[in-house]
Amino acid sequence: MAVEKMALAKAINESLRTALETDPKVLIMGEDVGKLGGVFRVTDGLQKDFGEDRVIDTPLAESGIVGTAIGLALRGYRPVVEIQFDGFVFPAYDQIVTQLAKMHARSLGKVKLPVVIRIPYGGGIGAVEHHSESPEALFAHVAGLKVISPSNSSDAYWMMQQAIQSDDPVIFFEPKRRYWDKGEVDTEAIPGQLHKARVVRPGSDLTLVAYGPMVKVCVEAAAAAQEEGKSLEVLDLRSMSPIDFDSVQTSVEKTGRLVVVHEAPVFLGTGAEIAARITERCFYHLEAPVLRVGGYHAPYPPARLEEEYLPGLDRVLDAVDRSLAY
Amino acid sequence: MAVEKMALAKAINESLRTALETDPKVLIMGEDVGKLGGVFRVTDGLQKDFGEDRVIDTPLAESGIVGTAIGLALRGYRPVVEIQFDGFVFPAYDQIVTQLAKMHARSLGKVKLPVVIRIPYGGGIGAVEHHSESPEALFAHVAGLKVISPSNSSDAYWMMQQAIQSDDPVIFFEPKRRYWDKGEVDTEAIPGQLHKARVVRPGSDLTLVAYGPMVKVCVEAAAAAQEEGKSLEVLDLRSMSPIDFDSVQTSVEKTGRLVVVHEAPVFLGTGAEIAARITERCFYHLEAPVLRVGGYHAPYPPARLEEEYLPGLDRVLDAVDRSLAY
Amino acid sequence: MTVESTAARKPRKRSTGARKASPKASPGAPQSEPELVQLLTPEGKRVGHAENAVYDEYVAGITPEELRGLYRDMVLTRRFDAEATSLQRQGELGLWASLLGQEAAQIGSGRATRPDDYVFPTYREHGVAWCRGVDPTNLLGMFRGVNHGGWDPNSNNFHLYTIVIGSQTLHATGYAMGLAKDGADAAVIAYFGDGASSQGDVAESFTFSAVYNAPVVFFCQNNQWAISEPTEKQTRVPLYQRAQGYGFPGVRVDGNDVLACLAVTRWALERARRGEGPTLVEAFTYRMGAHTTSDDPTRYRLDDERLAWEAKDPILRLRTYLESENHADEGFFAELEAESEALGKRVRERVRAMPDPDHFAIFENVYADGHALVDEERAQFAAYQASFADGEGA
Amino acid sequence: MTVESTAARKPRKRSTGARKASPKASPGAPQSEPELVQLLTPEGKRVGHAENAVYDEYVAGITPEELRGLYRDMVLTRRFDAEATSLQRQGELGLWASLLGQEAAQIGSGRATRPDDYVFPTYREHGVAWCRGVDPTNLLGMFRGVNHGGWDPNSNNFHLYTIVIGSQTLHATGYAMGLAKDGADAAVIAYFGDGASSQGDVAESFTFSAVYNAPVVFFCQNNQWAISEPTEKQTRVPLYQRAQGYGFPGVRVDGNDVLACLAVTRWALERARRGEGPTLVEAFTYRMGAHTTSDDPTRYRLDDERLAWEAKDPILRLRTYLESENHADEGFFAELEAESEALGKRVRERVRAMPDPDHFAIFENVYADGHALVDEERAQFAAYQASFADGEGA
Ligand SMILES: Cc1ncc(C[n+]2csc(CCOP(=O)(O)OP(=O)(O)O)c2C)c(N)n1
Ligand SMILES: Cc1ncc(C[n+]2csc(CCOP(=O)(O)OP(=O)(O)O)c2C)c(N)n1
Ligand SMILES: [Mg+2]
Ligand SMILES: [Mg+2]
Repeated sequence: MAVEKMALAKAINESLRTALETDPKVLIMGEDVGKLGGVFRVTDGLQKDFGEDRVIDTPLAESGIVGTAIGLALRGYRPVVEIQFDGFVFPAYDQIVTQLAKMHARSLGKVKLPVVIRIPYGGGIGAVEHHSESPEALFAHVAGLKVISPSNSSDAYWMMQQAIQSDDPVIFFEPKRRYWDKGEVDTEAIPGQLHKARVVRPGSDLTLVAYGPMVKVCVEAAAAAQEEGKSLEVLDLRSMSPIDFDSVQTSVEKTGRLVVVHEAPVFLGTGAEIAARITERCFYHLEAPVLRVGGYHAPYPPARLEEEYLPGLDRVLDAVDRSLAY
Repeated sequence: MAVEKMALAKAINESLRTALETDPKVLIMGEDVGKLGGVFRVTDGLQKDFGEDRVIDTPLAESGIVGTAIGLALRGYRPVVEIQFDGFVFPAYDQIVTQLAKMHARSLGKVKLPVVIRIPYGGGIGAVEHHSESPEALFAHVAGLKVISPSNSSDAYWMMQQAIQSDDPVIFFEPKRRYWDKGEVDTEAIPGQLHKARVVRPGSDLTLVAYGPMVKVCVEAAAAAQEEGKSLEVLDLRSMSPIDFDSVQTSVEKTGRLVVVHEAPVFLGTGAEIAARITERCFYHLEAPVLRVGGYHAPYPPARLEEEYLPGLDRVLDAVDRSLAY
Repeated sequence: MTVESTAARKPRKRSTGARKASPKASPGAPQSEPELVQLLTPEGKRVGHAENAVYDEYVAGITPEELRGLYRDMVLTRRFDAEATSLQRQGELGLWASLLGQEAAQIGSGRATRPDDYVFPTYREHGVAWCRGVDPTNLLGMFRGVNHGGWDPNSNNFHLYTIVIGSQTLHATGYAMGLAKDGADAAVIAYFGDGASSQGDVAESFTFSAVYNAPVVFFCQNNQWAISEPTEKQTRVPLYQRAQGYGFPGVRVDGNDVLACLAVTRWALERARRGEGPTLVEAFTYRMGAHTTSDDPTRYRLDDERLAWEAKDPILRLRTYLESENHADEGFFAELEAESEALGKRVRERVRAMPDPDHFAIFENVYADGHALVDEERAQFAAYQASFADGEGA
Repeated sequence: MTVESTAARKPRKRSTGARKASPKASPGAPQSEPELVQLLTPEGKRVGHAENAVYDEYVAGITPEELRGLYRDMVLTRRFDAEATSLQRQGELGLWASLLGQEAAQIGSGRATRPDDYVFPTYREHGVAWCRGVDPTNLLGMFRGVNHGGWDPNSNNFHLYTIVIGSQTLHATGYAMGLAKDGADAAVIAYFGDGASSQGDVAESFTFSAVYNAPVVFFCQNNQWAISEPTEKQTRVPLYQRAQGYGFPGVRVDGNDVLACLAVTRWALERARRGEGPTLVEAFTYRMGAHTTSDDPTRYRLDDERLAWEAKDPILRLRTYLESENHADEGFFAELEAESEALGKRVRERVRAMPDPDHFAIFENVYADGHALVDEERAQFAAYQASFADGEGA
């Protein structure tokens, strides 16, 4: 019974349930996480089973949610905080950046803040403004935070387990348009390292690096390229802070070409750092500059334009072609 | 009388004064900007001369300052907002990112928000926590904002003039440890383009790109390198959004080598974007990977460690040597 | 020197888990709530002028025609709203946030504004937009996903909808500070919800407006729910009391009584225009529908509650009054029904005809003065798009 | 149903420019201010027990020894503070934020806490730290620039200093929510200033603490200035009134009266421990020195004001009382003077002996569980450092 097929959202739900069961200090906090089970039902049923004392509907104030979660962590709790949508994390940004990220260092290690902040992110669901953004770079740039994102149900389950067990604050980005994608979860497996990238599909001509919602797109692109005789290796980065540069390097030393794909704007997105660092590490291996596919330097557009805005199969393959043309 | 030698802080003061004189819609807002003239005296004397109606001491609430500035801009005013120190901009981050940056696009161009946000930034002044940070990448990543920083008195004067005249929101980073550096200001000059980089010192062996407080360090490094027979070209970027990649490209096509220097953490700092993009543009010209010198992935350290943390002459020259060794 | 709050006296168990589980028996039962300004009872009877003299005078001279106008506004707003809900079900809109039940709060307050006043809405003020003369079909663009705001705020002094909860209250305050600087004879009204009252931005807008004595009315529609959370998750005392701690008056008005909403808002706007600064108006009402079309209220509240509030329906109430006073005849109601149908038809047609935006709109209006990176990316995008055309052409 | 604030009645000109220019004639003149809880007059006379019966009972049984203890605390705190100021002038510290004038507010409230209570300070609570048993020299590290917080918060239940204004009030509220969950017989006290009262975070902490009925006391030291801004730039009504709008009590206490501060804080902490939720205490006091050693108050306030407040000096006041009641003799004062000198000496010595941190401290404690990038950068840093050693060695 340890292996079950479940949607990504359900895998997080199960992971939270496991955490609530095994550690009485774990709390769930956020807007509408209780009776409603969150707008995506990720916390469905948890308040019913663990009570209002552990699954807490909060006032509508994100700074307050994160700020009180910090206080609860200081008291020995392990709060898992939900931000309802990516665009609504900004009222909490000050608490996250100036307090949550820095308090461990400020205290010379005396204080630990095991707080997980769950943020459904990314587009592709036809939503209104502020509901489709990918702000991960704004967190990864800040020391003191760990930033991760699962791309599938198994990772969703296990990375959440590991995030909750971590003594560091973790920003947990959930690929909202993959919430309903099903995958196998082995709840008795021995999980890998939290911040290690994974080769999703091996290949030899070019490396595609992605995370969260874009892993699926890249796997599809690799399949399409295969038909044209191009062998693409797809890496699921899983962690944006720290980034597993070693795994990317290993792949690029083999393929000589790298394309990084994310939904977030390209300009100063995580792809910029990957390009800069991998170019430094693999200067003599690269046969083409690292190319990036991502969002434009523009606000996330209205839903009827998001297909053009988001990196899809064609844009990824276009970059692959451009890279291979060098 | 148009040319005068003045400190960088004084140049901003004069520029604000000129703006207040020439445009009745210009307002100065912030904590302690009135009688005190700001903690760095940048607004010294302005309230006395233009009154409390135009130079406004605000409540201690950064979100409120930026949020009401947006409202005043909607009413036709041109507020110039002071954030007292870099680390205190975060309570206003939500208003800046979700409102100030996006309202023009949201209104399909109907609404313009000519708001300037002045932020003294960077370290080197021996201050306590939150008073020495360089968060420019967190703004440059966000579409809808323009992000600039002067390195000298003349630019301070003119870039402020241009920022206030711009119909876009501008984040104006002031290199606080250069406030007292003097330079000539010609208040009747014809200013160059706001977002254009400037060659501060021509050279042929390697390009150094910097902005704000690091320009001086790079010029000193270039002088030191000259003595060893190395000819470094120093570019003052001046604008972090947009970045004048054309000028950087021109220089790198000539020198074949690039080192980017900023105080902000290297990881996902503006240097990452410059490295990624210039590598793409100059793939066949680069004789070494773009190297970056900047802050570490750690909170800005206590004052007694900042000399180790901040990029100085030696660290710049070390990177130059590493680049030239390729 | 001690301010004891009445509600704070009774000790509660200090655990969050001990708080009373919702759904509440009847969260809006008037008997358990503080008094509110009411000029029309739920049964459609006019409350004696003396009881609320301060506010009553603001509607003392109201004519039957004006009353019919308010009724018409509410009916047409509700019809528009229902049409939008059904357009969402038909897939023409991605989402809709219905104002069902809040017509009186919105029409009463909206009609209290003058053309020169400026309105800062949330995302639910379709009735206020109507009063401001914004073409209702323009409201639908953002819910259809063709834009993020489809009207010119300055054409009707009606700002764009703001989705980030609470942030518009600061814009409103800043705008009001500007009005004061200009010596304008106008005021600002900022809408927000009971949930929004918890946001730091709303508190900061109270502080700024009080300190600068800005001519702004904070109009809180307490519809008793913030998605699934009842108001007791936001505050333990009535929201209108919040104002006192910031040094300006707070009033609770019956949000289902259009006359009272009109009167109280006129009073508050007048105060503002006279230079007496901000006011908080809490319109006590009820969200009769789901939070949005994406929401499923059966998960968190009992149907009983909605039923109890149907008896207080704002439209029914005014109709009873109009009829009992003979202020409107059969013809009026029949004509309005026809107008209503026509509105529905027009909305349907206009929405279906709404074109998708041009792809290049992604790059439009990011900056007013242009930006090199946007230009570069636009050109790359164009080349990329053209590469397909080439392919097809070949 | 209408809450009119007394202060809001008088219309003001609606322009920000029309506000009265500071320096104010006498911002803290008691006659123009609301009543405050006072148990010792500025002249050192005990106020009759009946006047403030509710609070008085919390210090009713206070012994002469305890009174001398409070006096000692204040004197030593002031001495420590003066020493730090002079160490800054000597270049031993980069900055100092003096508490001069606020000793009674801090010692009174600090001594009201029990060991199990938890304290969240700003950056100026040196007197509270003293009461909590934190070695005062540990406070100096961050001002010297050797660390950002030099003590273990859990050793004395005294959190680190927080510089981002207001943010600690939310940490305090969260901690208090945790206490409640644990059923602990303890409470939290959160310090903040008059300026901080404007921050959204402080408002959100009021909301959270009220909704969860958290056992927290908000202790606002209204020292009448936020750097150069007088309190009227933050609020137009007395700050203690803020609490009412959130549904919990607010009290103003004479912040220069150590007895009143002790009594009111004990009362508020007791309420919290009994499960009666949050309280706001506004200690009305005065910042007699500069904001910090970097500040120049002559630019924005008149010396007269400070002089007026010197007459209300908290230490003098208690001394007069002790002497008039014969609770302390010459010997006591002489001994204290010697202790004071010894403290000053110890502080000087300890600070001067404080070593600079190791360079590698930059990379320490960034993460609890480690981080690959930090490891990589640490290694690069080590190699870079070593390259100089090599050079020298060559
Ligand atoms: C800052 C922010 N957080 C969360 C949300 C998601 N959200 C949208 S509406 C809503 C509830 C708002 O409740 P209320 O203020 O009472 O207004 P109502 O919807 O009842 O009109 C929430 C939580 C948001 N839009 N903005
Ligand atoms: C968010 C933030 N903004 C600005 C500052 C700069 N600053 C430090 S102290 C201070 C004034 C604080 O006044 P108050 O709250 O009254 O406390 P006091 O210093 O009087 O004790 C300001 C503006 C800061 N530390 N944090
Ligand atoms: Mg609501
Ligand atoms: Mg103060």
